[in-house]
Amino acid sequence: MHEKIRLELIIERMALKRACRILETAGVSGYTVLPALSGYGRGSRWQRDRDLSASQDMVVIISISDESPIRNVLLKLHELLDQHIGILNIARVEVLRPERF
Amino acid sequence: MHEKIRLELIIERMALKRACRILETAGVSGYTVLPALSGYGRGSRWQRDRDLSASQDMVVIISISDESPIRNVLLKLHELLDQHIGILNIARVEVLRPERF
Amino acid sequence: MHEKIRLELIIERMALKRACRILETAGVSGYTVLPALSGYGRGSRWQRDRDLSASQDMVVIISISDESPIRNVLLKLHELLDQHIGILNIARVEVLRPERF
Amino acid sequence: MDQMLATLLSPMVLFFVLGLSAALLRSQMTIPEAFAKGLAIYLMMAIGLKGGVEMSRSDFSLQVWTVLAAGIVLSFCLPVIAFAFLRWTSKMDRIDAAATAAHYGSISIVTFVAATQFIRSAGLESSGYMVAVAALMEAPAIITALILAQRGQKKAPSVAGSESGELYREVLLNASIVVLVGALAIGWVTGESGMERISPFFVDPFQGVLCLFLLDMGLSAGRGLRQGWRQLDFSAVAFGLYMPLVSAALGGAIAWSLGIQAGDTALLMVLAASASYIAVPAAMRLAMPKAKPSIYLTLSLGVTFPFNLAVGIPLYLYFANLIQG
Amino acid sequence: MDQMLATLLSPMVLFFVLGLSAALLRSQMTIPEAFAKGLAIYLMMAIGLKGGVEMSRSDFSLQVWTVLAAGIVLSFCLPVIAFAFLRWTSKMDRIDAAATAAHYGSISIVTFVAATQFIRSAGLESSGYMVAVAALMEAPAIITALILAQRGQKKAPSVAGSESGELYREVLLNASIVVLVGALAIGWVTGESGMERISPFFVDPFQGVLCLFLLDMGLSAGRGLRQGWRQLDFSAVAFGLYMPLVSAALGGAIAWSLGIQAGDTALLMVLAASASYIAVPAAMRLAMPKAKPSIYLTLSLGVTFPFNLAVGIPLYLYFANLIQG
Amino acid sequence: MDQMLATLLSPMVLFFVLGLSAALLRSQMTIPEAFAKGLAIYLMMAIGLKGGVEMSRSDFSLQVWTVLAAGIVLSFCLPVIAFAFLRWTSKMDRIDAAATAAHYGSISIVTFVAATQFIRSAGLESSGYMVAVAALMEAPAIITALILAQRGQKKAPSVAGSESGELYREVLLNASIVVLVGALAIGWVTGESGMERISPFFVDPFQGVLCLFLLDMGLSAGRGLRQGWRQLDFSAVAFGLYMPLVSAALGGAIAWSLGIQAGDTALLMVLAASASYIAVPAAMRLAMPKAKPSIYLTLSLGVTFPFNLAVGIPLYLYFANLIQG
Ligand SMILES: Nc1ncnc2c1ncn2[C@@H]1O[C@H](COP(=O)(O)O)[C@@H](O)[C@H]1O
Ligand SMILES: Nc1ncnc2c1ncn2[C@@H]1O[C@H](COP(=O)(O)O)[C@@H](O)[C@H]1O
Ligand SMILES: Nc1ncnc2c1ncn2[C@@H]1O[C@H](COP(=O)(O)O)[C@@H](O)[C@H]1O
Ligand code: NA
Ligand code: NA
Ligand code: NA
Repeated sequence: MHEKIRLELIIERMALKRACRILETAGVSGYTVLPALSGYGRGSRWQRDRDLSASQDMVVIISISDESPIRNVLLKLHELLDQHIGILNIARVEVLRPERF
Repeated sequence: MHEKIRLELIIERMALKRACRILETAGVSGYTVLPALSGYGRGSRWQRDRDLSASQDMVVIISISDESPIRNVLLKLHELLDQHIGILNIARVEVLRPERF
Repeated sequence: MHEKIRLELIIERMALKRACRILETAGVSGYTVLPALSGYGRGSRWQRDRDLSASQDMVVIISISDESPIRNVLLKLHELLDQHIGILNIARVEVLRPERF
Repeated sequence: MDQMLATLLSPMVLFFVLGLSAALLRSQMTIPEAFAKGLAIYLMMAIGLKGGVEMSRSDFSLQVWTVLAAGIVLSFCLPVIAFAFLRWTSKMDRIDAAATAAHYGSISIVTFVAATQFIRSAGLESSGYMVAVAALMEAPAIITALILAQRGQKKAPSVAGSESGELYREVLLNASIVVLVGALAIGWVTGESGMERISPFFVDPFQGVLCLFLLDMGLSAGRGLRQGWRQLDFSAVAFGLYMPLVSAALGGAIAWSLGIQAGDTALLMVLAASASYIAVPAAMRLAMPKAKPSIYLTLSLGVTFPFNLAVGIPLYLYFANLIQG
Repeated sequence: MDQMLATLLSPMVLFFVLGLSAALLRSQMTIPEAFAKGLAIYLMMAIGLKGGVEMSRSDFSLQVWTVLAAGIVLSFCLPVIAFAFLRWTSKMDRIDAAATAAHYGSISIVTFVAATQFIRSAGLESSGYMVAVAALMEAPAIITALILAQRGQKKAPSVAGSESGELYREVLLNASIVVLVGALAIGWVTGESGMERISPFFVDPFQGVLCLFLLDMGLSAGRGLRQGWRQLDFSAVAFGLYMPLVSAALGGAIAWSLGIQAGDTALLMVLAASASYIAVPAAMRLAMPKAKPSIYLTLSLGVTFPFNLAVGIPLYLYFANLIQG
Repeated sequence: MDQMLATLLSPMVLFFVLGLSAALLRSQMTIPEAFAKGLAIYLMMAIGLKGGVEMSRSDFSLQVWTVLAAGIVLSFCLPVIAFAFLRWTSKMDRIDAAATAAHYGSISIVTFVAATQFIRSAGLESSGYMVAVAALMEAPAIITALILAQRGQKKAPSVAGSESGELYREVLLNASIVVLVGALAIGWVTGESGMERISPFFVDPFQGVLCLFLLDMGLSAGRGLRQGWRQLDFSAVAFGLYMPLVSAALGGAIAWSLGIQAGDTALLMVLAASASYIAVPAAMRLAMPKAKPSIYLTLSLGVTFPFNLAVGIPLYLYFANLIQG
């Protein structure tokens, strides 16, 4: 097993493309986006089936990557999160096939 | 980067509101709920598109939080999981903006 | 709290059943499958609402388990991932009720 | 006999059989949940509107009130009978038996809708207010089941995170009651003139949509059977077959004593005989999370629903004709 | 008065009220997003086709061009007025006021559709090209709002990861503009003969589908109100009620000066008075992420939409008749 | 020529073009997958029912059996030709060529449906059993492709976690075969009397639903093209344009030798010429996971589908008329 970083970014759907551009530019090898159903934050509360405009939907981006592109990306994502709703966390994980990333 | 706790609670959808109330009361700063498609457990097996009542659906609650509200919440969630189907795990993660939580 | 392994397998939907069979045979106590919305990889790019055949959809399998069935399963999953699109990571997490797994 | 064959060979039943067969043959086909749920809401709006318009045409006689009351009483009482049968004949524990009993006291709106179609094609009439009876029979059984589950036990402590009122909201304000009662009221207020402009959507395509929905129900029932049958012993399966007959008999007796017309008698029998598989399972996860869905869902959707659709409805119709014809 | 009662008691409005009540009573019922979004696309296709076919029947007179231009000008100007009101009367900051103003300059296609139904049942006529006016009025308000938000501020640096052209694509190529304009063009090209074969889907069931969609909008509006009202002070709620009147007056004045027929006058008033709750909120998250959705969504969907549906439309219709009748 | 223009200017084709253009202009609009999948099931039910009812009206002559057999043979053989062309002219490897060939041997049900509409508006007739031919032609090509992919290779070991029978279930019991064959049988059994009550749902709105579905297909095709075209060299794109002509010629020759009527000849040509983009891509992920979807999906949905819709169908119709008219 080989150590990699798992980045998890919970971000509003309208900003998804922007986040993806940042990730791609930084050279992560891939990411997968999961839909969210509902959420709660400092005062806010949203639910997918209850908002026709879907403008408050959040999504979760998961990217497994080497440490270096992740370190690259953090500053840019920080900037994005100054403007858009979202939170980011990273953790160390182990993967099977390091050449895959 | 700053250390936080990532709580992940896989729980039946019908008990979602109860779990959320517990989290909010304990003072976590937020959570996001993801839908699940299907699952397998000790003998059980469910699939979203195959159950009209949706009474067996599961969801996943993710909450990134300080250690203290999480410790608060664990006992109550334990009680909830005595009644409702669900499993809980926590892990240490790093976040960018600690003031956010 | 007790230490367990959290396995996360991002895999194409068409191979989901195969992955599940492997997990079940190895004796994990359960898993939950989450849908994904879209993704990006080495050159590829997919989006759920944009492909009528859904043949490029990915899903995420999460399984919390003891270390031993996971170690059992890794070789078989490695074989599966030789054929099918997917990536796997594992991490150490803590759970409340060890007897549950 | 002819009636029964006509029923069995209607497109509705055949699409149900198609779904059931596909699931039993392990086809992977599914109808997306979001789409099926949308169809379900359509069906309830349509049936509510139709009932409301019919109600707007006639007076609210005393008889209507007594039938409404009878429906509520039936829904309250049937779980007691079902619970007794289950505890005597099967090895289900108290909680599972009570939860299952709740399903059989409540109703299945699709069974009701299918019955109204067969009643019409048999040349009989039914009243619009029977939709109101159906809506009123959804919830009371749940209360009885809660009492049955707790009788003799020490009072269960409330579940962590639960809130007073949440069960009541789930039970009385679930989608099917809101839409049925709401559409009934709207149909009643707007009457035929309001209905005219929306009938190309709510009346004409109704039976076709029902076919599509029954295809999905067949898929669900087949999957339930394939996965759940191991959890069901002989006595439970038998219960899923004789309980509708018992309930229908009771419903028929009440209808007879109230002297209502044949079509409505058949519908009351169908309501009594049918078992819930949408509203009550959800309520049970809230109210009795310890009860096992694989038991009550498989019985109600996999055993009783197909039985009623293929055998029950023509039978109840036959007897209703005999009693009140 | 009669007209207003007829409006209030139409199935469409009643289903909206049903959804609103259910949400306010905290019912958990929902209509799946995927299903509602499908219905929304259907509604826009239907209304575009209808408008296009009507346009194919008549010439493109100079008047048509002036009304189209008037719509664009209205959409550009209304946000300035709305912004001024908000900054004078409420404590909203510049960004929130600009974002809210964008909603009121743009339009609500469901309000427009409901109005066309009421206009028809009032025996008036409206023109097909009003659909084009509606489509053209969606976007300009967003540009004005962007200017208002930035006036006097130092130029905002572009958001990380943003791409030139993404806002323009979101604003000009969002689903509602693509489908409305596209269907309008298709209806115009294929004319009545093309429409004939598809009218059993796009024309006959239209009003029924609208009922189902309005049920969902009621649910959304009710939830918005329950969650958002704490964020709204008195002056904001008042704005949600008087701003449509101001806009309608302006729209009416323009229509009067152009001398267009009563039905079209009413529609231009409705377009001016209605506020967006689908296209503009999404655009605002891209263009002004700092503005708070709980303010603009609650106002536009929870306050102004119900107001227009129940009170506004009959009122505008009344005045349109007065001016141009 | 006129026929072709009429085809190109039908609402169906225009909605496809609308979706295609929106996607090429990078509009972000989407139709939710759950909704589109629901529509697809509706379309297959409708076409199956219609074919079944037509079959119930006529006898099962020997000719019917020979056409059914011819369809199966065609689906088995076409991949061999396609494979040969691809290996000669393009640089695709064995696996990609075999997977692509499977798509061209199988069929596109939407192309088939569009063709039946154009055939009818051209005043020709087609037979109900052609739906059965379509259903039978879905799967055989997959088997041929598997053989082609493995020829000369050492036997591939089975994929970890695979189960015997899973591919067969995916291929023979996928949604489109289950629904087409099931609805065909139901239409056949219930005949015109059963159809009567459900035709307001399955017959009247059919063409309109098709428009909505084609809008979604246009969006998918456009996105496929935008993302996939870099993976296609000139020879592959050319294959997507000449292969349908080759297949149609073969289909036409067989139809001619069997002496079937012009409408059915056109349909057999269309079935031969059309390429799968729903059922086969899914089967290929199971059976040949190494083949690249970006190649076969882009070719079949992005190149061949629009070609058939706009150019192919009128052309095949013209020749069918020439041969059998
Ligand atoms: N601590 C958290 N953990 C997980 N998700 C969060 C957290 N905080 C916020 N969110 C998500 O972000 C959305 C907006 O949060 P906020 O900006 O705090 O209102 C919420 O509705 C949640 O979906
Ligand atoms: N070890 C596990 N890891 C992930 N999900 C699980 C696990 N065990 C159970 N689940 C989920 O919980 C549901 C119910 O599990 P059970 O109570 O074991 O039947 C399953 O269908 C899964 O969705
Ligand atoms: N590093 C990664 N992290 C998360 N998801 C990934 C990663 N790489 C690939 N994926 C997912 O796997 C799919 C196929 O990847 P690929 O085989 O690299 O084209 C992508 O579309 C993503 O959904
Ligand atoms: Na009952
Ligand atoms: Na406006
Ligand atoms: Na073909």
